[in-house]
Amino acid sequence: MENRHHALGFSDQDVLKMYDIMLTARRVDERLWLLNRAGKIPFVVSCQGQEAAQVGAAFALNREKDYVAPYYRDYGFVLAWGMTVREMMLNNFARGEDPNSAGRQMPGHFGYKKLRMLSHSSPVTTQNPHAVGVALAAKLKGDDIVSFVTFGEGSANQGDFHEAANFAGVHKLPVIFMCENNHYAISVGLKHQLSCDYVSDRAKGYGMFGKTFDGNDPLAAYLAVKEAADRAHRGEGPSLLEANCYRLTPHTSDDNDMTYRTKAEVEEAKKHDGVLTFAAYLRELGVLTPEREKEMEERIRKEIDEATDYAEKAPFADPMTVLRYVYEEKD
Amino acid sequence: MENRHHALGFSDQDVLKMYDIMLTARRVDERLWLLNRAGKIPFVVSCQGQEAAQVGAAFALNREKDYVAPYYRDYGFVLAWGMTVREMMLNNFARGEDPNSAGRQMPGHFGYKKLRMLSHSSPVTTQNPHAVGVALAAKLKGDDIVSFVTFGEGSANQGDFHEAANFAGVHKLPVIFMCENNHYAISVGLKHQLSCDYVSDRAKGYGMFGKTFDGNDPLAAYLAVKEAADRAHRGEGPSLLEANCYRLTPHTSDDNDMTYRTKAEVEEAKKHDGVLTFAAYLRELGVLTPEREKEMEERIRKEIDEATDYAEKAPFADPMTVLRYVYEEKD
Amino acid sequence: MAVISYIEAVTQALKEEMERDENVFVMGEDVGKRGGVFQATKGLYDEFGEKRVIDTPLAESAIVGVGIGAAMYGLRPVAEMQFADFMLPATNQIISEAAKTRYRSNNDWSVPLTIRAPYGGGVHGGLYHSQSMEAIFANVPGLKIVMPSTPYDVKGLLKASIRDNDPVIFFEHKRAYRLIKGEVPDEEYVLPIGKADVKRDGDDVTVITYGLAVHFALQAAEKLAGEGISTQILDLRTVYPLDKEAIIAAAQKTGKVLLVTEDTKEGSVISEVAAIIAENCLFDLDAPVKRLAAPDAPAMPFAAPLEKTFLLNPEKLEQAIRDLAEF
Amino acid sequence: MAVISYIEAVTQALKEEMERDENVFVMGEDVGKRGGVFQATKGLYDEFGEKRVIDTPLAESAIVGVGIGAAMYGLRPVAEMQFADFMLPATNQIISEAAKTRYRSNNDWSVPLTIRAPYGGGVHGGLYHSQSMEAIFANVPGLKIVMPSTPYDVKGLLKASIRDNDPVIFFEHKRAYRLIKGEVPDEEYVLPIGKADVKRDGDDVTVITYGLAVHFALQAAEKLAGEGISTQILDLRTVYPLDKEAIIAAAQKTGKVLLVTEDTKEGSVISEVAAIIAENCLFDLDAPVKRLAAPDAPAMPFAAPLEKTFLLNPEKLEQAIRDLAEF
Ligand SMILES: Cc1ncc(C[n+]2csc(CCOP(=O)(O)OP(=O)(O)O)c2C)c(N)n1
Ligand SMILES: Cc1ncc(C[n+]2csc(CCOP(=O)(O)OP(=O)(O)O)c2C)c(N)n1
Ligand SMILES: [Mg+2]
Ligand SMILES: [Mg+2]
Repeated sequence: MENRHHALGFSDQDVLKMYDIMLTARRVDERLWLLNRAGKIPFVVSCQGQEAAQVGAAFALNREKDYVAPYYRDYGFVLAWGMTVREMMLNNFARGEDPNSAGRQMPGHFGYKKLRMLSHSSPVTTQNPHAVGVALAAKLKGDDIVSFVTFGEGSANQGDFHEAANFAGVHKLPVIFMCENNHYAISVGLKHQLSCDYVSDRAKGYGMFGKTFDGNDPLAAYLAVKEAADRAHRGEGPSLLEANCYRLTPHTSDDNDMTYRTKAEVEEAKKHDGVLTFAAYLRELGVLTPEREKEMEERIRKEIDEATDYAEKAPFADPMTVLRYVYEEKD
Repeated sequence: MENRHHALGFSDQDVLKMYDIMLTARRVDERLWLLNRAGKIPFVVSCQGQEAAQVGAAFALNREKDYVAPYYRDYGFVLAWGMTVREMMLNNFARGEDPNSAGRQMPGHFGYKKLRMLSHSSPVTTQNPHAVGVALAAKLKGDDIVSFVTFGEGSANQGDFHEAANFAGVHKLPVIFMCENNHYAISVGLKHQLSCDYVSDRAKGYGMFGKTFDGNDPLAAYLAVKEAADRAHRGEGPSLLEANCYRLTPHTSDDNDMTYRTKAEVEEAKKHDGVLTFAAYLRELGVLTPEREKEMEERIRKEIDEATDYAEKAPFADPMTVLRYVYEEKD
Repeated sequence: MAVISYIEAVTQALKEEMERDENVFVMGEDVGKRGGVFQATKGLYDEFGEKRVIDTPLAESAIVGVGIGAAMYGLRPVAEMQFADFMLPATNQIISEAAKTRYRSNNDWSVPLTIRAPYGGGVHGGLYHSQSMEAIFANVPGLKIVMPSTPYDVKGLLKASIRDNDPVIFFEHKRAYRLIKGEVPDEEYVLPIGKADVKRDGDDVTVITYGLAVHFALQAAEKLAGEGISTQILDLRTVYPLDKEAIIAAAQKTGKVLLVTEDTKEGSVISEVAAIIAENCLFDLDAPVKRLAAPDAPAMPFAAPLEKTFLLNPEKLEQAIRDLAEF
Repeated sequence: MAVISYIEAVTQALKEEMERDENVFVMGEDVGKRGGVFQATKGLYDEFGEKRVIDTPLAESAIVGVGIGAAMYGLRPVAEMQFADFMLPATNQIISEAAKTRYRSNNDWSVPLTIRAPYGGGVHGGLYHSQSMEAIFANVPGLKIVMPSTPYDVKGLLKASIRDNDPVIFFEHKRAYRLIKGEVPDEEYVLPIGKADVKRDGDDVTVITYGLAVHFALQAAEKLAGEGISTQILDLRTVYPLDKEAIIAAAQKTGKVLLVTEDTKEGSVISEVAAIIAENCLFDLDAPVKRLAAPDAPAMPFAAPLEKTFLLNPEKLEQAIRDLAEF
């Protein structure tokens, strides 16, 4: 097998870290479903099947400076971006200490100013113009940063997608739009969402760079996002990237996906699962040894156990805080 | 000079009719400005520079069956579609007899059920999804019609443009989206509106047929719209057409275009004015003789005089009608 | 009479209207095979096929806008907004287009479109799956806004909405979907849009409300009856335009009025109810009009204890009615 | 003190704030070289250049959404909606995003964005260039809505809006732009958002209103003073959240209250004013609260005589005040 990561300038250590984060995201996600089925958390939204694209993308950005607007499936992304497993669990238990919203929002609605991560809401695609606004502001201030935003392929049909992309194109702003195409918008498949072959076919209409890549391959994601980021830094404007993924779980814990797709289809997709295929790649090259794998799994399990435990015991915000932060509170 | 219209199956009579309507639209428009400057009508919105595309398009559609949603500059189109000069003048004088809205709306806000012409409002691009809805309904009912809608290039940046186009693409509906690109959205030129070379570059993102044509040439317009209509009838779905025009007048009678463009630029554009160039073509071929031209100009002037006179004398709607037709009135 | 749930009433009304009139069709996100995320359109795809039960792209402005076009063509579309919170991208189509088409065309064109939208809190939906959106639209002439509380009203009013020749926003309380059950006649019936309904008669205090809060009021009234307090409950059913006569009559009857909404207070539809009473009943009142509503904060949080603080419940109503009775 | 027009007050406030704080910038359709279709941003492009006076594509949701992003980055965008009627495509960004960002992030992020929008009738604008849009937003916690009536208030409140750390919708009456002139101090000043202002003192009847109608009320009051009727005029200035204390005090003072809005009546912001009075002033009133508003029809027609019928004018106010005084 060809060593693809050395060619990209990654050390073995780097790709192990990449895999580590992908695996952590996966294991966190799996734990969330268990907690949900056990009645401990009321709701789960999943990243399974999209970790590779998310983590590869994060590695291509400047994690000290860039601004990001991840959407609700981006567990892999936000982990790579600096959110801790404990913070994720606090978020899923909706506890007062959750840095995203103190339990005000549903899980997966990220937002963390310390990490330059914009606050995400439920109505889809509203984050796209926000990311453009960040880029416009940075350009105005002369700050050399990239603004990165993600969304689903169903969401690419909202007006806000179009208006944001065109605005970024006209002003040649350093924005990376990354569509995580997981083939479904809840129950509605690609055929009833989109009439183009690729979401990235839309790039031309905004005069921007467009590219579709294998969303199961973190290195492909890295490469695409790196290219887009380099273009952005060189003043060549925004890019529209599309990660071709597959949603391995139901839409959320409230969904029954067997009403609109078959088990066979999901099983087929699982063969291409990026967490498995990237592990296979690393094993093949001898980078991921059985010992390393064992150590990783154990460490991650322990971290998730502790985080779950912590979050479960953590208090909710004081109910009277529902009245707070409607407007700025002046001391 | 090559005879292009015979090749398209048009008789000389046909193209004279085409020119007649273009000229009528132009002369009506010129009269409106005079009436405005004379203080007789408070507002004008103009078609000048877009007549060729509008009239050519109308000739490619079935004027007995198709549904249309023209926008506020489509004087040429609605004339070709069956609105009379008198009705246009009633509209511009905002009289009670105006079939479009009885003076409720501003001039140029067309709508005429008898002519299968949808009611147009001021917020731009809202008509696009309506035209898609008409096509969806016709498909549901098994009616073999085409739904035709126009809008400006600035308006092509509204979310509704995107959502409507994608919807039509997904359902392969018989809709023709014709963008009248007149290079300006009020004061904002192409460079600050769009980052693509052609509005029709966006067609691919909706899996539809796209084409840009010379908006000063009614035969080019005919050809493009005919191709789109044929595709629609064959079940090949929607098309995105772009007429490359130029707005020869200020945006409206409230605008001063010299604050954002030069006289030289407008003068240059006037050289390509479709009304003049089509007349030249017809003269060259001997189709438009000096006698015919004189007859036409005189007949048109007389028609406009009479229509103006009629409209000016026609009463406004009764002021108490402001309370009517908020909801259906049962007997 | 059969006893059915609130959501079954929705499904039955849709099914029966589609059977009755081939021009009726349903469109929205996940309304097809999936039967809607709440299962309101369950079974319709199988019965009527994909031509009349249309899964749309994820684009609310198009859903409403395409619905308007189809309605102008002569059909009777029923457009589903997956959650009322997500109808805001369609605001322009609703307010500028659907509501104004008849008026602006001087009665030439009309838009017989029904927009269904599940609203309301108490389902752990967090900020964006719990809101009441009616106040945003309850000032737009040309629209009608229906918000029923019982399966009986749901069925009769949804049918009326579909048959109406003007656009109707039909808000369904999502917490009521499975919680509220009630009798509906076996024979077909339609109820009038624009008419409030006295859900309980009483002499001491009048409660005027709508949606799930009607049930909270009924529970509170039952309890208070034991204390000798007699409560009249007026269910608005249509919140725009309001049934002024019924409001005035209900206020005059007891002279003490409690207005209740699950929405945040300032600018809610009960403010208009209060205004109507203030204009028309000054000399009939024995106590100031009181309003009970959610706090003036953006929306209810996801975390259970915070959600609970935000929400109405029968106890809050009971206390407010008692206070008024004792005034 | 210089006498300037209402629109000059807008331009001065923008210019001075841009000079004072480099984080302030202006964006919208035609705001650049053209200086805005009303000329509100006249001269700013020349002084501050295209980086800080940005002509945007024709896309209101993006204008607001991009403004939100820039505000989250730390700038203070002033986004112009060319006409208030055309802000509806941006409703989702305004209500779901701008208004809720601070709350949903538990005070982590904030959106110091000002949205300017010319509203109001009397300019032959027809259905879609004449509307009052405030009621659509005046029920959204997290937003502030300012609607000034005089050049002095415009300047002081627009500056306050730009400096405010939360989103503010700043509605400017387009008929007032050139019609209304008034004094403004030479020295810099800022006025408080959320405070109503007594524009005229009086003992017999209280008029509560905002925007251009304040001037109609002042004219009517002047005329009625000759008949011995003394009118108090409270200018709301901020219509959301309302200044409850000032409203209650104004109502109590005369016991006879006329509420006036140019908007259609049902569900307008004066309904909330009526509700506040109904809740708090029952025993202070000598007459029922009266509302004067536009008819409940979609919007004012273009044709001059129909527009006139639809609109308020000083005579209508005069009559209504006199009726109340004689009650
Ligand atoms: C404006 C809006 N409409 C509807 C919804 C309900 N909804 C939540 S997720 C979703 C599907 C999103 O599909 P996609 O964009 O492909 O993202 P995915 O969930 O597949 O990652 C829908 C319809 C919403 N959140 N926002
Ligand atoms: C939603 C909306 N925003 C703003 C306006 C104000 N406006 C009217 S026409 C216009 C420019 C339209 O440009 P374009 O679409 O290119 O059409 P053109 O007038 O050039 O034919 C604008 C901004 C509007 N009518 N609707
Ligand atoms: Mg998807
Ligand atoms: Mg144009």
